[in-house]
Amino acid sequence: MAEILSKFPVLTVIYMMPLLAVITLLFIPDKNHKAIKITSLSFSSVSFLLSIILFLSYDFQKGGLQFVERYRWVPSIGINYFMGVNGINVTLVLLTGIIIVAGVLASWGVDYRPKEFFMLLLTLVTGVFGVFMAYNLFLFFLFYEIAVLPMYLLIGIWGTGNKEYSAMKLTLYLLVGSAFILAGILGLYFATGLNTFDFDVLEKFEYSKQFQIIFFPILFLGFGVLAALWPFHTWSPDGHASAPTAVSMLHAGVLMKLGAYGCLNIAVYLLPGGAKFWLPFVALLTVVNIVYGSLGAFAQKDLKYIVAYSSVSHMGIVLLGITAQNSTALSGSVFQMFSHGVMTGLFFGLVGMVYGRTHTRMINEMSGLAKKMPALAAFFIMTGLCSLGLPGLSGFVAEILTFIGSFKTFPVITIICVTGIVFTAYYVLRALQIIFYGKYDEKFDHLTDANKIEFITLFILMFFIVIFGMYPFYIMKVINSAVLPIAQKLLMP
Amino acid sequence: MISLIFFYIFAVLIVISAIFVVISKNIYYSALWLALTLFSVAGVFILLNAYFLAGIQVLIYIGAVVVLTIFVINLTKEIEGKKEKQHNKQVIPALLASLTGAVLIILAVLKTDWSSRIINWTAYDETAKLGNFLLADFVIPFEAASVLLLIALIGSIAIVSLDKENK
Amino acid sequence: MLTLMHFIILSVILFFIGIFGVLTRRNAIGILMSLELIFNAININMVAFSKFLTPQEIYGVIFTVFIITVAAAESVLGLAIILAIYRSGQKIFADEMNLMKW
Amino acid sequence: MEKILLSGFLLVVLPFLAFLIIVTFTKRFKMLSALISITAIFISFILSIIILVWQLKDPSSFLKYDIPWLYIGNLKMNIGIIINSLTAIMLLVVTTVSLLVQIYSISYMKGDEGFSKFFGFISLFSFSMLGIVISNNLLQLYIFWELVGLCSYLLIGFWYFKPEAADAGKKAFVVTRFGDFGFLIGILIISYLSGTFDILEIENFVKNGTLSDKMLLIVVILLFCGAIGKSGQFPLHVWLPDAMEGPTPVSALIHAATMVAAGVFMVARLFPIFSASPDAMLFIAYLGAFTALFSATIALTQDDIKRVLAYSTLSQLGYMMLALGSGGYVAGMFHLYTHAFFKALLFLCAGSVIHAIHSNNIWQMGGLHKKMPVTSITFFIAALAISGIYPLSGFFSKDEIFLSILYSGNKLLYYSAMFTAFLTAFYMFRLYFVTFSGKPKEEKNVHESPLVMTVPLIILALLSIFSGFIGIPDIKFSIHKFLFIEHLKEAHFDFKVALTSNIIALSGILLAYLIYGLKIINADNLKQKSGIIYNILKNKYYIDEFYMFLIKNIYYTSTEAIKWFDRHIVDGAVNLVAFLCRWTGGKLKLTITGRVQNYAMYIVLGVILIILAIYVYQPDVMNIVRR
Repeated sequence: MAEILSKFPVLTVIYMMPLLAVITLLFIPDKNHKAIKITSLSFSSVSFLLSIILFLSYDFQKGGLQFVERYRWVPSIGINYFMGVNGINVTLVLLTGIIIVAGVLASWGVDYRPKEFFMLLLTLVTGVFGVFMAYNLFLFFLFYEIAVLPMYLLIGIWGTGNKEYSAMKLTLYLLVGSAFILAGILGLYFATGLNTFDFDVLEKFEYSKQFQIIFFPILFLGFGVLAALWPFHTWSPDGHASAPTAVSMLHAGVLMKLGAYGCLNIAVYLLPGGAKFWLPFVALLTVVNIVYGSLGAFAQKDLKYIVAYSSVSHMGIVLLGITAQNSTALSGSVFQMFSHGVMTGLFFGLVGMVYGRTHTRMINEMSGLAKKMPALAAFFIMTGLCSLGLPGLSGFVAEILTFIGSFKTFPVITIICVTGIVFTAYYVLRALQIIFYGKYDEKFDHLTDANKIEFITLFILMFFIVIFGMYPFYIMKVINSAVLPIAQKLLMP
Repeated sequence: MISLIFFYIFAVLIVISAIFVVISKNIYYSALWLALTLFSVAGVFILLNAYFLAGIQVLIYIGAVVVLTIFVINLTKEIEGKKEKQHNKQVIPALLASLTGAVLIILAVLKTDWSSRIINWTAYDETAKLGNFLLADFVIPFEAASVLLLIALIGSIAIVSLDKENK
Repeated sequence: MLTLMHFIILSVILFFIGIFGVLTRRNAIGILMSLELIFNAININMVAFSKFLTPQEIYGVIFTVFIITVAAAESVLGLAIILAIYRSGQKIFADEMNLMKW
Repeated sequence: MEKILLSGFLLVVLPFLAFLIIVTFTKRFKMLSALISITAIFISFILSIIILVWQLKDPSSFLKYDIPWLYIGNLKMNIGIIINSLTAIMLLVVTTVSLLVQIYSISYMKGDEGFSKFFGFISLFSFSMLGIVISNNLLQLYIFWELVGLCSYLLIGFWYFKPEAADAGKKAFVVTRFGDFGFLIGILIISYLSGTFDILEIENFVKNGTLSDKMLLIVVILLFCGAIGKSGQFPLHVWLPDAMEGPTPVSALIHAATMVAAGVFMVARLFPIFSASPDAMLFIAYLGAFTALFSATIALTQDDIKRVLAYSTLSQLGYMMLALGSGGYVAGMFHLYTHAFFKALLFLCAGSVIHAIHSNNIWQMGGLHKKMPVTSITFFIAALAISGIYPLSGFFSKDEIFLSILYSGNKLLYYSAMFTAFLTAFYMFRLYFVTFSGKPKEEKNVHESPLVMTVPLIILALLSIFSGFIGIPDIKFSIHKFLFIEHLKEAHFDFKVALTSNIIALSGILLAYLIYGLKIINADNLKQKSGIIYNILKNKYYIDEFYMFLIKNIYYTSTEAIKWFDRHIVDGAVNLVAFLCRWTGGKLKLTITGRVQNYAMYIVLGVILIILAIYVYQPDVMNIVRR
């Protein structure tokens, strides 16, 4: 399999598929909703299947960049078409594949301008795929911007509630982040003086200590905004709450990972000296992320806000893993990216489905829903359990690895962070109890359980949570192969 | 020496008439003062041995621009009551700004040492040379200028006459 | 002895008188006339520099010819526009033409 | 050898398969689901007997097998099994009780719409519990530890439409989570220090003594936190009584016989680590003794039959902890083993009664002995066993506990344990007399439960009577020999202790008989006389109220404060920036007056500023011309 793939530009195909879908959609009449949806689904399914194949055929024994595609593009300023994947990338590409298929399925009910909706959604996904594959920083930034901008329209047009405000807030936040990133990338470009944006060249260059200390926070903060690093997280609850279901899924599931990925694979990887200097301070922020996020989630009444704050808390674990600077914690962190991606995808999908039925997201207005929708309740409970780190589901593996790793570096901080788990249990169970348990209200008589498409959506996502929770051996090997070089770089004096 | 005297005469004329152009209450007088200014500038050109320029200065500026201006003044005369103020509220800031600017630049000019760049020159009439240049080296800009004039001509007619149709 | 300095100072003074006019005249035609003053100041400058610094070349003079040409075209168009505005809105004072504001 | 390992593996996996099959396929076929579940656990039961028989041949040997689960660098996490004497006996207890409870449930849960789901969950629970028992490393222990917590949560909240049940489930999960928090940190620390999760390797590491006493104390106490949560020791005991909202078989299986004993089992499993720190052991002993006494006093006043039993469970768990803390490794495990049978029996009897009466309140019962003879007799046996009357099983295990306390030389603990024994006998027989003796309270059509329910009762009653005999010293299959650990000095039978404990228990029974059986002493008078004390006991020392107070005032307030902070400070800062931009824009737009001459003015001023700037900062600029 790997041999066939190596002759065939699989990475380009994966990220071009959504783009092709966008082009195909242009030729489909607006009113033919079904055709629009089926086209989007089929193209994204191809990406999804290819990403699974890619994941399975990645050779973790060999490690490093594989499936490399490298062509000259604008050689005079060092911009090249340089795509490749390492263990982290294949995991995140897989995540993106999962989420986009689930996202398209979850937006099956979109009836307002579906053509534009799916076009924007798929454009966004193209960007995300691209970011996870690009190994030329210019290309990286290009895809990054493609991924960030459609969000504004998606939330502003198809959102609910205070959507204009949220969309604007989110976009401005993310653009401030990308301004920092651009500054950082240019800094790297000029610091080397090698006239190239290629990652492998930049990675080998030895930056001076002072340069690293100045530029690391710039890059890290730029990506940190997207990863909801405290105190730059407030775009996320508002944005998630206003966004339509699929957008929330993609956003929390994939876009936030983009930030974490950048923090790890760009900022830390390229500037380990700066990382060693700054990460202890960042660790303090991640404590706030974790504990504050889970406490904040408790006080919320809106289901989407609860999930959004839980995302803040879980992204804190990702960042904590990055700050811990050893291979165990970094692996845990990357796995948490994957696990949290699928899990929040599931969460937002479920919230969307419940909202689509009850037309309210206020938890106080719901009760006893398990009676009417047992399947949704079961999925919701499982997702909640994954969120609170129940063994057997992927969240546990990710969290425990992160904690084991970070305990070596920051014992006290880790202990504080572990309390976050207790708080998480409390708010998750409380929300579940209020919504699904308790007295059944007769006003919910007309509600139905999940239909087939919803069931498939949920099943796809749940499958990955369970399978990787039960047997993380393979995926951890893949991740670890990519994490080791970073950890080694951090170990060097 | 004589040229110096002539220069001062023209300079004083230019400055005084220019001042009247900008401060005169009646726009009609302004136009006439403008004519005098332009005429004096032509004189300055003669002092600089630019005879051809002096000629077209008189022909174009006084003969065309000023006359045109006076026509337009006449066309818009109806609402121009004499009681209307002719200057807006920013007279004092404008005066200060102009004075400061003038003083600053003059100081700069005085401070600059031009002597090293000055080349002694003998007076000669360069009209013939100018003609050659315009029709040889600068023929494209020259033709472009003529096209520009044509466009301006058509444009101004269009602006004014389209406006008429609307009425 | 007539020096470059004389001409430059003259042109500076003329220029700033023109600026003053542009800034203060309410009548649009007056502004246009002040603009002509500015042009003339530039012209003097051009010719003087040309004559004193590069006497063998006549580029300064040629540029002046073009400036005069363009200035003529400009004043024609300007006057046409003023006339058009005057006809449509009975306005001749520049501070009354303030539609293009916040 | 391999067959034993394989059977150990199968034994754990089978209930899980049953769970999967029930949840995915046979949800609609109630009886089939029950059958699958029971078959699975029955095979497990047989396998556990096989294992036990094998283990009896050579009690000190053990088998171990690892499957790689997650390797990161030198961090190795395995899923593995270990079979030794401790696991063998525990496997037998779990499978037996689980099997009997499941059979009992067929009748008890009949007609419930979640019948299949119930059996699915029970199977999942059996899987998780067996997983704890058979774990050979701390991480796996923690994984299954959490899974049993989950099952407990699901089963307590089984009747989720009852708000109390839903609340109780949440409470159980969150409270035990607090304990698990300490447990997890303990695991993190010890594995960080020793570099492994494997229990045997950690034991060796601790034995080598590289760990400072203080560090060891911290680790042990943290690990013990897990047991505090799961086994309902003092500060975290609040969830167990509430957990009685679940179906009674669940209470019997999970909240009496097996899961709550997991904490005790864990301490026993890690006994070499725990016993390395005498201070920690003393702490455990005191906490156990306190919990035992404390919950026994609460049990005196409760009206709900299941709650009385729940507090009694807490008390007995305290005993086990006390035994382990005093170094009585065998005593603690022995009591766990006997307690599993008689406490399961008590709960199932209570379930039988509740099934008949449809109420939990003991004052609505009475005179049931005639109508439900089997239930009554088995309950009586169990009550005698728990009181520690010779020759029932409770006597042997309790005696063992007293001996080990006495042997450790702590008189205070000994007396408190004796007093608790008195209280135990008293409240158990209070329960018995109120429920089964006297006159029937209501003319209800009450009759004995069906055979499916009574057979498990009888089997458990037999076990309650005879299972203690393995505690007789010096017989061939004595538990002392079986659970032998080196360097552990065992106490020897002391006739005086046995006599004292029996007299004390009998006096407790007598007192109960006087008050509730013969009604010679008026119970209401006692209530009034004891006044405040009665109220405190009745309200469980107001501990729930105290916790609620803390949660409401500290937790809720802090979450609200954070919400406010997030809205107004963090977000406020962002919105402030936005506001400043808009405000300055609003002011600056006023300069766009629409008047050309204003703009010209700005330009001129700008030019002048530039000229001035050149004057100030670069006065030499004029010299450039010269050059």
